[in-house]
Amino acid sequence: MSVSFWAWLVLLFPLLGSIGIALGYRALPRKAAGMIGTAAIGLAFACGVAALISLLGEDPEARHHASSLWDYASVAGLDIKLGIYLDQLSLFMVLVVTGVSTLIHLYSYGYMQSDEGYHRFFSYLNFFVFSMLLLVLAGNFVLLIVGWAFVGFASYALISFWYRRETATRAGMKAFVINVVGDIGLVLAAFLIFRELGSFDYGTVFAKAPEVFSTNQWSVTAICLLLLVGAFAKSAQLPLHTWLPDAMEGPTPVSSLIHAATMVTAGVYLIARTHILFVLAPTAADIAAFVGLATLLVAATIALVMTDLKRAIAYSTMSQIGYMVVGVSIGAYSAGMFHLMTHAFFKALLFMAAGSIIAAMANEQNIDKMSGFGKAMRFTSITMLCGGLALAAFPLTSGFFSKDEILAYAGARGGMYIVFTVLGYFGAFLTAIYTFRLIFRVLPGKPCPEAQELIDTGHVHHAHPFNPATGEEEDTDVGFPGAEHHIAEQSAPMRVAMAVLAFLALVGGLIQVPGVDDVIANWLDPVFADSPLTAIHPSVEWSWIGLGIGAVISLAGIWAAHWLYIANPERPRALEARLQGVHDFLFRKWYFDEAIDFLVVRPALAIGRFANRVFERLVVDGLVTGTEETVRGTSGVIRAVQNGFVRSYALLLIAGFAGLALYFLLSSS
Amino acid sequence: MNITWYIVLSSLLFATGVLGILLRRSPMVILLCLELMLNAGNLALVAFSRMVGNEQGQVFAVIVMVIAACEVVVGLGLIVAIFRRRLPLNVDDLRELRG
Amino acid sequence: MEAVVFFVAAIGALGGAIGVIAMRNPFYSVLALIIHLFSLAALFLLLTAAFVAAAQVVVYAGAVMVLYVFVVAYVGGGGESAWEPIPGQRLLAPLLAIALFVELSIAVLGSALKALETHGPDVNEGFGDPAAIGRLLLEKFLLPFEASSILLLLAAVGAIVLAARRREVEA
Amino acid sequence: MNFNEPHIDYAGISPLIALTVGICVVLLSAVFKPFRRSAPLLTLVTLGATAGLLIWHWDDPRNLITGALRLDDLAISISLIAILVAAFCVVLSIGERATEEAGSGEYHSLLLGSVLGMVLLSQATNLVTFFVALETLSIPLYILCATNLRREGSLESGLKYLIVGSIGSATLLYGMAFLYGGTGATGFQGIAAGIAHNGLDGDPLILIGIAMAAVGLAFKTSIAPFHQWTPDVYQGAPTPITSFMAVATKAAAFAVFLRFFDVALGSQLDSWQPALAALAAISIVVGNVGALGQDSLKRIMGWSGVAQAGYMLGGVVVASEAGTSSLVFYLAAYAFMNLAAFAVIVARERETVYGDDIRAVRGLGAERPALAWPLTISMLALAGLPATAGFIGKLYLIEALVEGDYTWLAVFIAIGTMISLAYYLRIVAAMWMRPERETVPGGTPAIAGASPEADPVDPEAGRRWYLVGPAVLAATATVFFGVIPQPLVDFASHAGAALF
Amino acid sequence: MINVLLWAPLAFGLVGLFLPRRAVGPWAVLGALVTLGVAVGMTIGFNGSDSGLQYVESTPWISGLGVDYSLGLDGLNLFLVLLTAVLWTGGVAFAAFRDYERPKTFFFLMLVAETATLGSFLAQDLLLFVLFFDFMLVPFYFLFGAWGHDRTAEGGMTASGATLKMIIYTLIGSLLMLVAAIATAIISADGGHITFSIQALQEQGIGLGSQRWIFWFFAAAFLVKMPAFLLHGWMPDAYRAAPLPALAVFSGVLAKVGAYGFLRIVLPLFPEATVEFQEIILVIALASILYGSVMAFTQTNVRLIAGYSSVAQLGFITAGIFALRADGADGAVLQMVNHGLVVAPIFIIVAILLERTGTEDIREMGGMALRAPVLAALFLIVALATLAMPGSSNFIGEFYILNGLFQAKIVFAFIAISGVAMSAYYALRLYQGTMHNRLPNQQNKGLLSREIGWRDAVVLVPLVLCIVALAFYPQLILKRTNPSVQQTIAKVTKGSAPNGKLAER
Repeated sequence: MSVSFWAWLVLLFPLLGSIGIALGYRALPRKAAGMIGTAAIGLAFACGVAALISLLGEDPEARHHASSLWDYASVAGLDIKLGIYLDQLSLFMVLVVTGVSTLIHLYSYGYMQSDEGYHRFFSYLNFFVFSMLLLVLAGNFVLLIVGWAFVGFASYALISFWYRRETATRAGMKAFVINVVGDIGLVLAAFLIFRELGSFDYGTVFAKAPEVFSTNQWSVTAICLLLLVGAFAKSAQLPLHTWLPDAMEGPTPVSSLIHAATMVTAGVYLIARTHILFVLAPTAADIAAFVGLATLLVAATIALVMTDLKRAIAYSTMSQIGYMVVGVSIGAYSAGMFHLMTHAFFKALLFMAAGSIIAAMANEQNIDKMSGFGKAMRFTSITMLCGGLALAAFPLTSGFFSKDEILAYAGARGGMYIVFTVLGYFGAFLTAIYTFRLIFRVLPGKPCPEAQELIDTGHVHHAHPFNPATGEEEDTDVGFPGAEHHIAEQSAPMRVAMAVLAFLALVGGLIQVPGVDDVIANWLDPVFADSPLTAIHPSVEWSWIGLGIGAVISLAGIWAAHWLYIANPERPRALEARLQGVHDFLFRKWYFDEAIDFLVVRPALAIGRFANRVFERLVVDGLVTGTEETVRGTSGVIRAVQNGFVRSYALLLIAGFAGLALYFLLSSS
Repeated sequence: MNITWYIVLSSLLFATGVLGILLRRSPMVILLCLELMLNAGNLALVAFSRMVGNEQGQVFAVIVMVIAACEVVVGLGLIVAIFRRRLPLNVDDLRELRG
Repeated sequence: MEAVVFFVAAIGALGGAIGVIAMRNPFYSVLALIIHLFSLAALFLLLTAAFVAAAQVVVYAGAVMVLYVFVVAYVGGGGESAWEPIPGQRLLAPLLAIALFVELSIAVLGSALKALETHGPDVNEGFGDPAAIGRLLLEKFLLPFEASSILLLLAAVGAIVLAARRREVEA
Repeated sequence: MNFNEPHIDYAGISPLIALTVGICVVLLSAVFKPFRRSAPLLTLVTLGATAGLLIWHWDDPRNLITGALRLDDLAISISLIAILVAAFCVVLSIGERATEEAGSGEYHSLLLGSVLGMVLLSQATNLVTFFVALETLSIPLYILCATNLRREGSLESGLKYLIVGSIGSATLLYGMAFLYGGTGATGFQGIAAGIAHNGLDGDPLILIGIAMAAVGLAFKTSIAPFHQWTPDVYQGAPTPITSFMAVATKAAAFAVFLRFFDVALGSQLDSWQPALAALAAISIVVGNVGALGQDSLKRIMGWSGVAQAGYMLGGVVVASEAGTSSLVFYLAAYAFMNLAAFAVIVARERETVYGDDIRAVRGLGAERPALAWPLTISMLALAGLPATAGFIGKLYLIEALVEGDYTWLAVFIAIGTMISLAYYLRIVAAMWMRPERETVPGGTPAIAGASPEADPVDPEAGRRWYLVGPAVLAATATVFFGVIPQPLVDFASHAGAALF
Repeated sequence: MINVLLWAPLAFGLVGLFLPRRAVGPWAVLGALVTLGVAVGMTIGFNGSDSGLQYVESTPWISGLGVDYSLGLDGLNLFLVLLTAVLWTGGVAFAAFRDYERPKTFFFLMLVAETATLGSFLAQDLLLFVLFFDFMLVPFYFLFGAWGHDRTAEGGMTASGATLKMIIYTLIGSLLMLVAAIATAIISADGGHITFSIQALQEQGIGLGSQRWIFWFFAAAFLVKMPAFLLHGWMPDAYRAAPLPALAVFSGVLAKVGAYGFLRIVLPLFPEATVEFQEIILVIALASILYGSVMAFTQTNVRLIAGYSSVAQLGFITAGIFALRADGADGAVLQMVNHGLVVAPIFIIVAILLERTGTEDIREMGGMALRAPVLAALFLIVALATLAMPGSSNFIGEFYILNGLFQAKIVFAFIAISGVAMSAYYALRLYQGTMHNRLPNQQNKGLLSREIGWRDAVVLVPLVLCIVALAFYPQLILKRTNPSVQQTIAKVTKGSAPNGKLAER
């Protein structure tokens, strides 16, 4: 079995799963649907592993395979085949995606058990995985764009999964449109690439690029910037990030899968995939890096004040992706991918835990209303703690190693890149604070009514469902997030999924410990070999010094959080009161939504209204009515002349005669 | 006398006939004015036939007389018919058809 | 001598014409026309068109005018009101008439045709006498001649259709 | 006193003889009681015979009676069109009030007389013949227009037509006088020769003559600004007569228009071409715009007639073989389209209280498909939509115009056609679609329709064979020649070849 | 073969007039199916690598005027013909399952319209093309006017008024085009034998001076038909009046005839003028894209959302053609088919929704998906295709178009692509507004939401399947289209030089 064969299978299973479930939405019983969905992904993962094995059998330099099924649309010089490209990088992504997805499917199998839209959910979820895999396996830019857009659509469909919820549908629309903006960036990039290199195919493009482009040539810079538009839109980097928090309207597994583990990291993958171009366009790379940095800090600050559990985690996601973007942009490719992987583990985990709690809270997401779940939900809180520690880069957890590797590389590269190290650590500090702010708010303390009920009766509180955002009554016909949903404690599949992830979150980092082992780096390096930046290596000592600093910072952060939220709980209120302005600024998410609304949405609608009310009426119809009026006017005149008096007819006749005669006289020689 | 004189005279008569048609309202008078116009034509024909020295013009004139007679007959017939219908003998009042 | 006759006849013709359009009462108009016709006949004679002149007198001033007189007598020639219902007619009509006259005159005077300035060629005896006309009518203009006879027939039929007492049509 | 009798080619004038005899016979049929009802039949026979005799001479042109006439394919084709229309008119006249009023015999003999005029006119090659023929054509029409003596409108139209018409012919006569004076000849050839001989190229005398001749003919073909009689007379006259006038008169007048201007005045092309082009453009605009918002179907047809005349004049303007052929083709097509329309109008006029008001055809599509389809086809054809003879006709005309470097006139035709859609389709819409604006529920009779003198309503009229038949026939022909135009094209190109 | 294709619908229509009311609907469907069968057969038998005409049929029609009855298929019209056959089958079938007043006439006109449309695609004689082009309007005039809806209540026009407006509007162009066509033939014949055969005219060519005005006469006709920005005045009223099955085929196919005309006639016959006026047309196209999109997301009447979106789509297509590059034109042709395939189902779905909700106002709809998941799914696919979702064939179409534009006139491409973003918004808005959210009034939530019956399914599902199939293999069309397109474009880019004798007239 060739490698590409497995790769095609990887694509095939999720697609089949999706279609199968969709078509069988009446025939299949719930459980069957869930199982098929999970199984499909599981098989995909298996095939991924198979591909890995057969790839390991090959010489590291030759571990890339292109394969295509048929000409998708290749005439007039556009070489667009239905082709895939498999190498270490894409396989790495495949494994991460399929692996995490399998677990999340498992989780959803339990979590969504009672949801009306069960089949739809799994069909969508499978479709998403298929799209994500298509994205990472695509062998040319067009197919990349296809996958890119498909995941966008999948995320739209899942965000507005509960489509009777205005908030959900609006959020979905927002996500979709912003993602389309990203797609357009990619499309234009593709055009420009075609203009310069005459091909869309990865192989050709990456081979030709170094010969054709000189460093920082405008065209290659333009290409990279356009690619970045796509990447930022997908990976929720400034300023195209506003859709991600709203995306939390979707069911929690969705947030966990798409908006934490996989889709949002597509941007990182894209930059890594096209690193050759970025090497040729350092300016663009630096821009990317700085945007990443900015996102990292901004998101972290916002996460500090969010009271909505899931949204807080969402901002943390943005911030973490910021780290990855920084990583892959400045040249720490493997580090970036490493962080991508670990982040997938612990962030998915955190969401699962959050989902479990939110389920128990009957869809209440405000952390101010939560407390004491430590007692109420042992398992959930333990796993949540694991995730939190990893996120806060607690020493020896996965996040600890991956994040510090990026920062260490930045330091090693030196120059202005020191900035990334410094601010990166600052970000880490914030991360630790907001992570444990959440944990300390939710887990310890006197149980809130729901938690209490859980403790007393072991039975979940059933509130009458309502949408916290709008307060309107929920429409349970199409499935509804809340009391009915299962919580980890009570659903074996969910426990399994979370346990596995918790384990990975804790120990996942150990596969790449400076000086000890370098699995990922070794695996990926051949891909990035052509980039001069890979030459830079932080020395083992420096790496460990960095790790030391990291450890200190994370502990400091956790301590700060403890001091604020456990030791003297009234202090945050006081702070808020003292720094009212700052707090509002952060709480309003730096007014990004307002800005975009003011700059883009309103003008567009205004134009539309103008076109509709004024232009259409005056100009377009005016064209018609104007002519009509003139004609009618003339007709009026003619009919007035036709007055019935035979003598005036005679008059006109004679007048015509006189006129004609005059003409002839004039024309006479 | 130059032929020109005759022609000018005839055109004067023609114009007079036109004027009459344009100004008079009694259908009978209008018919008379039509006669005037035709006669102007006849005068021109005869004059020209003298000028070119062949009688074709004169023959034409004779035939025109016949035709004029026919027009008169029909015209008068119409007038009688209109009169029978108790309609006013005034072309200005016959304007049911217009617009 | 000829000039005198011409001018007298011309004035007669013109006067008659003006009389036709000026007279309030159709009856007088008819009389004016008769004057006009006689003057024309005179002019025809001057133009050596004896037959035409004769026809003019006999057919026109005779038969046709009599018909006129009968009809006028039958329908009663009431004068017409001075009120002009059509705006501008009073103004435009004369202007147009004059314009027409001017244009026609220009055409004649401006013509390069020399013959217009002449009295016409000398013509042999019997130019325009009944014999000549008759020959033309029966040779060159046979068809128009026959056709006009049919036309007369049709006109007669028409007159009957229009003026004859209606026999009450059934249905 | 020697009299050399002119050579008379009796074969050549046999159509004329047939017609003349027919006139007399029909007239006499009125006198003898037993034959009174047979007038229409006799008329049809006469027309048939004439047509036969004409077709007999198809394709062998000859001069008749000392150059008074020229019997060529142009003449024949035009005459045939006229005869066809006349025949339709006879059929449509069955049960028409006017025939009773005038007396069937008289009515039909007058009709034949007019046809005789047309046949003569289409052959005339001599000023005198020309004038006589024109009057032979017109005078019966003056009478026929007035034959519905009960109706004021009819008399009014007769008088109006007579007065304005006589002005027209007087003008024409005066123009002829000038041309005769300038050239000393009455024959068309002779005139052409005379102009050349006397070196009168562009001489005012000749040109004014042309101007007056143009006025006279433009009047007959109802070209603006000499058109004003058209709507009134069309509306006032008995509808069958209107249908006859609308096409036959135009046809004959255009025939002589072509012959006179191309044969006699061909040398003056440069001076009259632009003038006629201008007239054509004016009438296209005036006719189409005037027809907008009219409520009387016959009036609409009148106005549209003005516009159509404008289109056709284009065929004269270019003064080419193509132009002539296209004109003849268009006339033929126009005959079919118009007849279909008028047949339906007659039917509805007798069937409803609305007379010829557009309300008379409302809902026709559902009520009387057999009438609705012909009218629809005719309207679409008049509007020049494809798959009808009208389209091919326009195509032919435009092609001739463009060839003759009168593309701008072609564009005018296009624009005019566009305007015309507004009123043609209004009729179609009335038949097939919900009324544009809510109508006052029936009863309120139309102006023209049912004044006290209204004709009695015949609720069966919409089913009478002699009304439905012609409508369907004409409509079929319209479509047929729209799809298979070749025969008609050959017919027309023969006519065109006659002059050039 | 090709004659059968062309005349089969008309024949069936005529026969249908003499069938009992009940039978006429199925009969019409049969007619459409037969036509479709023939079309499919010819597509299969089509030699994709050949750039020339195939199945050529040519006999003199009006020899006197040099008009031939000549038909032919090549890459440019092959799939448009197929599209026509497909959509008509759908439209007729959809109508056949409902009862229309005066069904005989209705279906007769529908089938006449099909013949006319096929004719304008197949015609290889300039005049024959013009003839069919004009004639297409006639049946639709009746369909819209007699079976349409009066909108006087909403301050709109009556059906007859709207359709009159439409026909006059569109005939302005058509009649000018008639003049232009004749002029083309005569000028290029230059005194010689007049022919209207497009092929022959291509070889002869005409002088630039004449090309200039003739170009605009043709452009006028085509731009109105599309309709393009500023010439779309007839569209809103007509679309609101039209009966939906007729509208489905109308906006699915007829709009394309305009674009097709550019490819078939304007580019090869007037190459110099084309190059000269490229920018102007491109500007019009851009205006259409932007304006159409903006209007589309402010409309509330679903018909108009679809209508204005077509304006935008046709803008894209025009832009693709006037990129004057093979890829742009390829994309344009592909996009014509795609757009036809998506817009027709939209209108059918609108009709279905209308039956369920009794309104066409998007603000009064919603929540349809609840009880009608299948309908929702179908609509979703269609909507995604409409917004040119990557992975759909529409995306490939737009991708080719925009790539062509990008390589030819980069600035235009950047402006044009903004239309893509807007299309995403209005298409989703259309979908969500009808399918998602709650019904405006809570109590009857979901009551109106009914699953589509098998009748509608048999109409809708095949159409959607076509969309899906093309999504997997757009090459199917591109491959067969490309040769002819290459040829056409070559004529422009090389520019068939006017042989000197044909100076300005």
